[in-house]
Amino acid sequence: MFKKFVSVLMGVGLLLMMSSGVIAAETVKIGFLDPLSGPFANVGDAGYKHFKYAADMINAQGGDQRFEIVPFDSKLSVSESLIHLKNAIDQGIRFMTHGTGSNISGALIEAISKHNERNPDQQVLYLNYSAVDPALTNEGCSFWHFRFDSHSDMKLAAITDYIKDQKNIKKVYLINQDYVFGHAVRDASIAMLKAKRPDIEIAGDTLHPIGKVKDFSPYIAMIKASGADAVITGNFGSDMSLLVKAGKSAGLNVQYFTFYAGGIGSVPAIGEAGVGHVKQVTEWHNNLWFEENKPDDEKYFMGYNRKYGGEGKAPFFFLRIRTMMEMMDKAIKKAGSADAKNVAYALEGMTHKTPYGTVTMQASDHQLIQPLYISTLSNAGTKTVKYDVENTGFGWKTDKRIEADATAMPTTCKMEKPAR
Amino acid sequence: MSLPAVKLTDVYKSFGKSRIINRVNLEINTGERHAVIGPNGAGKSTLFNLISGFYPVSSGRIELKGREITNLSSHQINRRGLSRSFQVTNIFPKMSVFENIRCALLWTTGYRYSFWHLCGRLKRLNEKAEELLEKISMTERRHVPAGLLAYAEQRALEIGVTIAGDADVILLDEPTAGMSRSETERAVSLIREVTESKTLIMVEHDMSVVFDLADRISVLVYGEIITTDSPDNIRNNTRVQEAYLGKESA
Amino acid sequence: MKKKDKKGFFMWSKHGLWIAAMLIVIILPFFFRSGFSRSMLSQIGIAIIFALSYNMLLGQAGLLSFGHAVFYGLGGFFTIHILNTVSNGVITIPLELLPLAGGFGAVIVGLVFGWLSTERAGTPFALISLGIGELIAASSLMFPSFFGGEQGISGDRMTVFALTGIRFGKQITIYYLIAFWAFLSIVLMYLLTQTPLGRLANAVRDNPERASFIGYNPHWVRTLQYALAAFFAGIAGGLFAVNYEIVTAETVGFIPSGNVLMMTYIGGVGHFFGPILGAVLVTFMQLSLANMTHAWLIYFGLLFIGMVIWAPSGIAGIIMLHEPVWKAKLMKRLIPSYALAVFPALILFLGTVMFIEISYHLSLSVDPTAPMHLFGIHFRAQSLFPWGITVFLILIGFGLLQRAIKRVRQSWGEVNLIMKKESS
Amino acid sequence: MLEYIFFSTINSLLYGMLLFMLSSGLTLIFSMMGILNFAHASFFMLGAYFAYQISQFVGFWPGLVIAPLLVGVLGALVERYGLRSVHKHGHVAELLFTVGLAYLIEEIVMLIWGRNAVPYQIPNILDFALVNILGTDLSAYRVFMLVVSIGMFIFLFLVLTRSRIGLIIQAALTHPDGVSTLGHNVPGVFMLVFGGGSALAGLAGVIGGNYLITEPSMAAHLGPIVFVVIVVGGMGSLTGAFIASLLLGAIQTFAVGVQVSLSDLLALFGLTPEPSGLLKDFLRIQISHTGPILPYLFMVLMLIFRPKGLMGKRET
Repeated sequence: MFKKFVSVLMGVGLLLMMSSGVIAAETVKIGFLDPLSGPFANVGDAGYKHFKYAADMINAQGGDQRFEIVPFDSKLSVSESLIHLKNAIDQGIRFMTHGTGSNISGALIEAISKHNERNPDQQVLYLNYSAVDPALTNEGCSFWHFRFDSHSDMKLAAITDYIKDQKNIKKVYLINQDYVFGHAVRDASIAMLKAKRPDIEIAGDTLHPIGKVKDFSPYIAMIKASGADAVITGNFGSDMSLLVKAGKSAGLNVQYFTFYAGGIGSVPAIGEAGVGHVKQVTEWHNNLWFEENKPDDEKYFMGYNRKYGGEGKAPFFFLRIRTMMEMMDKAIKKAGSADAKNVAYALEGMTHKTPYGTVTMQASDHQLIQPLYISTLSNAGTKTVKYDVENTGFGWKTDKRIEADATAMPTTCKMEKPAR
Repeated sequence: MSLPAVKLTDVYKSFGKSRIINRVNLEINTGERHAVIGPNGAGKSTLFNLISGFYPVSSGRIELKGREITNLSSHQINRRGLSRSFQVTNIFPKMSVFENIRCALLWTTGYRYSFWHLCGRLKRLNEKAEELLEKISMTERRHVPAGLLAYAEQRALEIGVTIAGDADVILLDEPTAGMSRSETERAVSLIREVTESKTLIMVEHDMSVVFDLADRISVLVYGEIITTDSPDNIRNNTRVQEAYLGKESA
Repeated sequence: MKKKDKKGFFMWSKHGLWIAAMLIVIILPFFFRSGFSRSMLSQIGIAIIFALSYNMLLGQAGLLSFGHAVFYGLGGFFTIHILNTVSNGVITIPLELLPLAGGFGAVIVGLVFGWLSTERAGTPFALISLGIGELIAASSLMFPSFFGGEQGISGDRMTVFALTGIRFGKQITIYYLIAFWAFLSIVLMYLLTQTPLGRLANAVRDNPERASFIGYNPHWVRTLQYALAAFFAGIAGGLFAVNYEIVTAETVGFIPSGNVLMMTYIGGVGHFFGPILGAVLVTFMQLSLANMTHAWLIYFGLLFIGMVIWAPSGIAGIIMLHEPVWKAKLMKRLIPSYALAVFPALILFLGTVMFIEISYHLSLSVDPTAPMHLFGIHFRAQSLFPWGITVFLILIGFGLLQRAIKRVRQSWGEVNLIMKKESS
Repeated sequence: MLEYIFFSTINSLLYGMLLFMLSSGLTLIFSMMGILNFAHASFFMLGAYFAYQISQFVGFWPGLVIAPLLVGVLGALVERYGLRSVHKHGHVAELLFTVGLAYLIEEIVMLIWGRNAVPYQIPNILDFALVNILGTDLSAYRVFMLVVSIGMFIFLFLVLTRSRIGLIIQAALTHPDGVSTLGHNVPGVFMLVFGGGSALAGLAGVIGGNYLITEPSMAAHLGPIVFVVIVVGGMGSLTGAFIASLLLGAIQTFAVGVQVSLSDLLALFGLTPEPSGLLKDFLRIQISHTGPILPYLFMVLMLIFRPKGLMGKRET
């Protein structure tokens, strides 16, 4: 008898799990999948706010097409991300965007390709705003994937283009995290430096475990001993901040060429240690509007900072999200419907005017071509460096602009395209 | 005469600086009931722990039925036919009485580490367990978790668990400690019954039990065996009286 | 019940629970038709196997492991590699049996790690498992040819032939495959508890010293139990691989190891079915609660700590506490006091939820200035009024609950007294 | 090369001392109470956050004293109202309680201070290069960290050998069951030790938080490594923990410089195999890549072959 009671109880427990089905409105829903809880929630949180703001701005223009951003918490877990992909599809969402975690982006491309093949009536598009593994638009490319960020090889090409003209750089040290992205940065750095500045010596080449090093002093000691005057690193998060801080503490005088020094939360962590030393490659920073005299952009991002940025504590960062949303708006209008396949064809080859020039979505590999900037962390509040980041007193100052065309790279992508 | 059941040669044990067992030589004959007596702290339990492999010896040699078992681990010694009980009751408290007995039978009935037999289906095993329960008169209490038994019942179960594996050398460490007179009497007759045709070595404080059960007695004082003899001779041995019995009676 | 009836319903009375569970598993997808809920059910099935295998260590052998996901993940990797080998036509194994590859792979690794780590139980074992977990997690990124680096290894289950002839494309087909394996694994793991090894695992957990004096080497008992637990964890991992068609390094990491510990503990380690409840609840919370509130980690943490402090025997323990009362037909004496406790508990719960949600809204939400809505009510988090209500609810709820608990204790006392009288 | 060795020695000493500050409290707690405190690194994190908050109001120096005290009080409260009530359910429950606590502390820290790193900076007065040796700066703050940690070591040593409570703690370290028979207030001693141990972790957080990064995941990053220290050092031995900390600091620091892989080693013998797959990965790994995971390997081997640890008085 009692056992029966237990089984009934278990049954009731299972029945409680009602799925939440939201009725689809006329608006276009974009599923946003990134970590929204746990240690990396700050990254996902920032992305989500940018998308919300971009949607707000488009909706405020009052067209008949409206956007709604539906957040899903990936928790940086592949399996949960895939479940949430199903969840999103259930809710009638046909556009998914995601940025954090190359493991998830790879899995999403696979899963969406399989899904679209197995369920031609519910095809889904994957809009990638931040995952920079070159493979995604090369050997691993897919018709259903569009990338709005320049991939790591493109960014590295920008960095090496800059280094090419810096005659005082003689020795370069490579320090990267020991995983796929770190390896990619390392290999590409060696190849590109050799091609562009054969006289530069690779003074050292170190891979370290990702996220495990607490004290970078021993690595700094090696950089110091090698006599390098520049460091190229694909490190992000604490692996990058700790590297720069340890360098400062040992009085290491080098330039750091980084991908993620401007990432959310990084400048406060680096602090003064990075001023004049740390360079980043991005498509935007918050003094660009002044340097290129685009007051409209200032209005745009200051509006964000007021609404979502906590008065600059978590400021605007992703110009590409604005670009992506505006291009999506155009593409859906062009396609005449929010059908994934038609929108994908509409996006292919599309050009778009951003405040800083024209960008193009390449049809061959679905990679966005946009201008990139090399900038240096500097003391803010001066004449040229107007704004600081995250209320730190430090801001970015452009060293060089690399035109969109110059960032384009050859692709190995062989895309299978469905019939129109 | 056949080989001794247990033979200790120059067994020595120290913990750090303190010597607990000091060059003990002892032969226990097959089939005899042997008691080890001595004042508190003489090292009786340590001696048991050495023989049963609970502690390694510092030096010396221990043989079981002619084969060396020095510093083998407990389960290896047990598999060679030596089983023991503990001074403080040592059973499986969360299991029922029946389960306790059945677990103790598993190794020698040959099921060993099997994970492809279901205990409930093993007829021979369950019958043996029933028999043993009968023997220690605990059939009635079979479903009770062992930890909830009364003290005397736990001691009886402990003896049951100890003899279940059919070892031919049995070590009992103070089997009647803490029992009332009537409980002791019952325990003694149980011990007598279950150790029939086996070798029994026991540590015991209750002299009436010792003189009742033992064929021979060894006296352990400060880690040394001062004498081994028949109960009558021990009773009359003046050295023993001085070292031990005298103190006890005084 | 009459005796005749009993005999007629022999199958039901003995296996009723199993049959009922099987029926529930079969009909569930007809109630949950969305892709999300079916995916969740599949994940729950995997989690159940994983949690039960973990309880073979923690509950049955007293081994607290911080690295059980090593076998879950390795099982997944073995399976996905075999799946890809099958896809390439090198060997032929039907898709339905692929999880076994994970199981057998894991059991081999399990024997080695088991032998190395189980000489002593308790803290040394826990620490070794932590160390092994860290080592495997760290090396997962160092050996990209096996673990696939950050991208993981992916495969396509549609390219593998199926024994049953079913095309395993849709989630529902995979659900039934997982359900089949989960059911089989549950039955097998249950039967394992009844075998000599299963009994000895309990014996060694409670009293390793005594176990060695009945002829058993505790080290071996633990090793075998550990390897068998690894086997089932490997099966769970294999199902993971078949379900998601991708396995990444995160599956061997600390997060799934911690998750399975929490599932098992919240469900209850002392009863066989406890981890099942825990797996269902925790997986549900992780997937659904996370959609409702981004503060879910706090709720989850509070639930876990609450269980450790007040209900260390888990949900299963709480349920089984009532078994004798139910049998003695005395539940009606407890229910009134429970009913009395529900109300203040609800108030306290409401207050706590409000407190957490408001703080969360102010501190970490997307737009703290926006009005927030909770339970259908809209208000401004900045004003003092909702805070006042929150504090009021918590205080009132807490106060009333104290009194209600006193009542519950009282009725428990009465019930125990009656049961004692009846038994003697 | 000479400068490299010199600075690596300084680095390993510094890292080792930081580890020791973190683990000394844990060793006391673990040896006396048998609790594997997973929340210990969380107290380290709280130390850093408290110090940051205090430095916002009154500057760094008061924080150096106040923050560890606050953390200590918090630790004592956790022992009194949390652990003590879980104690009756056994060690597993105690351990899981601390796991849950670590989890909760991280969430609460995020709730109060946000998800990003807080700008907890080195005080200006110490932010300069003290000396320049062989071309490399030695910053004043690192010297200061070294001084504080050595000071703490001496203080701890004096408390344990000279004070009455220290003697009781020492007795309890070697014979945890024996203390209650001496008639001391055991729960009180436990609370004190737990609070004191937490305060030591808090102090490490105060001086380590700005040197490293004060962020919500800092506890999770440092969590497991402190267990390595207490295992390697040995149960109940502060000296062991001290040696183990320095040893681990040295291993991690010096391994970084050894860029030798197995294939390099084989090449020495004229062997240049060109394997593929797993073996290739294996041969490719350089010692320098393994630095941060060596401690875990060390811990596992230690537990298997020498469970007492380096200086342990009894088994873990």
